[in-house]
Amino acid sequence: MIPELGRYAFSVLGAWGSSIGLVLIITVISIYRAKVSKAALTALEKQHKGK
Amino acid sequence: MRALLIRELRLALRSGGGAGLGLAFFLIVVILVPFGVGPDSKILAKIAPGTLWIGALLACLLSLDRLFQADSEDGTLDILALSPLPLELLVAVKAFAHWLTTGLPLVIAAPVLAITLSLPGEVYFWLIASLAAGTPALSFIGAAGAAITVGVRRGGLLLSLLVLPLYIPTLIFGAKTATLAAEGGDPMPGLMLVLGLSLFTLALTPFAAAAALRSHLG
Amino acid sequence: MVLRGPNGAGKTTLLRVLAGLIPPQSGKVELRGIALENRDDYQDQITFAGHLDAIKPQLTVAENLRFWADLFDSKTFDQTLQEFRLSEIADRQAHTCSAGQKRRLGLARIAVTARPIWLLDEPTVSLDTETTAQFATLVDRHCAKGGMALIATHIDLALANATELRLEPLSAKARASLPESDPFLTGDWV
Amino acid sequence: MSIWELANPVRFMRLSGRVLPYVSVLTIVFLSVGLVWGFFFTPDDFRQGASVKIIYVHVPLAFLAINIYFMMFVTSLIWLIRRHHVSALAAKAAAPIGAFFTLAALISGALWGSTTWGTYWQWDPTLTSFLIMFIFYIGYIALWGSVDEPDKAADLTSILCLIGSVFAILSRYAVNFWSQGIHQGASLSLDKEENISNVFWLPLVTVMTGVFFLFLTLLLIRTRTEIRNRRITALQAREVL
Repeated sequence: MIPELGRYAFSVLGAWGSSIGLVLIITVISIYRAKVSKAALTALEKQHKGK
Repeated sequence: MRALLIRELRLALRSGGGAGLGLAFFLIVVILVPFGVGPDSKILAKIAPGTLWIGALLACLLSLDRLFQADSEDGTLDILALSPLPLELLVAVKAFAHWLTTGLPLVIAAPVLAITLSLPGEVYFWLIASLAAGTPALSFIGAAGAAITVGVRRGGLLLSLLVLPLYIPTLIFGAKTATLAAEGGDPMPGLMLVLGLSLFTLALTPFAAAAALRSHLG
Repeated sequence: MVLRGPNGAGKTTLLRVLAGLIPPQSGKVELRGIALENRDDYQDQITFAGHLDAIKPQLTVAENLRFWADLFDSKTFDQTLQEFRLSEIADRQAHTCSAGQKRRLGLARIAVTARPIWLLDEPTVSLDTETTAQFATLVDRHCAKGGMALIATHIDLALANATELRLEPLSAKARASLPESDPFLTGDWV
Repeated sequence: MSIWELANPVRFMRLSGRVLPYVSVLTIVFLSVGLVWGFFFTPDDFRQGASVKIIYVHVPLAFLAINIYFMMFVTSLIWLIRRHHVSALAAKAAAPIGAFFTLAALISGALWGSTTWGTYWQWDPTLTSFLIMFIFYIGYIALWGSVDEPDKAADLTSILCLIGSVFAILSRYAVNFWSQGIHQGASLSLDKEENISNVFWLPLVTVMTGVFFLFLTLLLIRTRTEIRNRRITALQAREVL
């Protein structure tokens, strides 16, 4: 079941780990920035409606 | 058109112009290399073409950020844009003047510096030919980069970041021409490629630069 | 014609639009029947001077003016040099000139292009009262010869027969009644 | 509906908001299936051994990295010609994704190279081209960050993107002229039998589809953020007046 990586363990795990890690970082950044801007915009729209 | 060329040359040659500065910078860069690599003349001869090309490239970059910046700061750019000549042509003239005051002196100085790097005798011709054919491309590509970064925050730094990758093809073809000659290969195809690249940038980049400048005016 | 109005009213913007440096957001610009889009013919009629003098300090006064004269295909270089009393400082480098002299050189550039319509943005900045008066005479003379000048200014120039156009910044109410052109403000967002 | 209707920010927000959940689900499904399949249920290559597993992350990311640049080229062109704001913002939104994918492709490629070529880095045309592309991405992002007026920034970055594309192609030829490569050609042509067998091909295509949907998801999220930020600045500007 668990693949036998042998002497390639470092490079295979490293490549998978770094790739998935980088992809996760950009995903988290994107979602975080979306959250921030959405919250800011909602607050601003509400303020406008209130006037 | 001639008026602009004359003015650009005058400005570069008067005090505070970039012409002498670029040349001095080229000198320093090339002289630093043996200090870093060691005085072994065999190694120096091998890396001489690349060193001279990279030196030329950096020296060219040095004076680029003033190409449009000065004109933008004192309002000249507005008036130039309204002159009867098309902006594309004016950009081309300015880039050509930049080559005359920066690129051409480097081409002339390169063989003298090549002596210090013990470049083999038969390579001189090809090195000068490749520099003469390739440095116009550096000025014209640089003009597009300079036009994009006029008045931009940290424009000078950004200019290097944007322009240096664009220099890669010119550097490769140019340095390879001289290297091929040094290794006894046929350097002609390399030289033709440098020349082709120069003509290509000559035709293409003024349009990009003019478009960028127009965007800055608005 | 004199453009007056507080900061932010849009004097500079209007001049730059008329000069063809900024495309108009809406509406049309036309000069004596020639549309702004017809660039070459349109720009043959106008000359523009912004806040800045477009003077290169390393060049002499004559070299500065000569360049603009050549670029705009002008034949009146010598005449202009005299008219603006620049002959005696013609060989001085521009950075040694006083602010007033520089401004005179900047205005000489406008005259040397020999275009009928002048678009001037704050032309009297850093001029003393005497030079300002001289400048006013100059504009009057240009207009008397059938020319036209559109001048944005803060001070009263005392021109002979000027019409004044006042620009006011839009009030919030007037702005709200305008059709919104920004696509990020139009439409149903919520 | 014409595609140009998406150029209107409001319509784009509405439609992208509706599409986003589906695309995210597709991303998760394809990526988890493909990655698990590729890692646990594929055989070793008879020559490369287990190191062949790197293909499942390296190739999809590299493939997307190039195509994101191409997408930016197209959207930049659309902005310059038709001046649709969403198009320019999509290019802006795509650049960081492209930069991260390129970096991931470079790192995974270096680790793969260390096993098959015995070295982390070779000045090979393909590797060099990717490095140049990475620098382009960085410059492009930096330029967006340095210009305050949004329309001007869109103009300048679009022009840069077009010049960059031309020179990227030139660089590609130049590096071929400069050095003979050791990198294998792209093994993803349609006549797949000739290149790699089904056991590797199918999981690879699954991951690739997943990465494509991931890009789409991120692109939508980021473009929506950019549009929102533009609206925030527009509203604030109106308030000041």
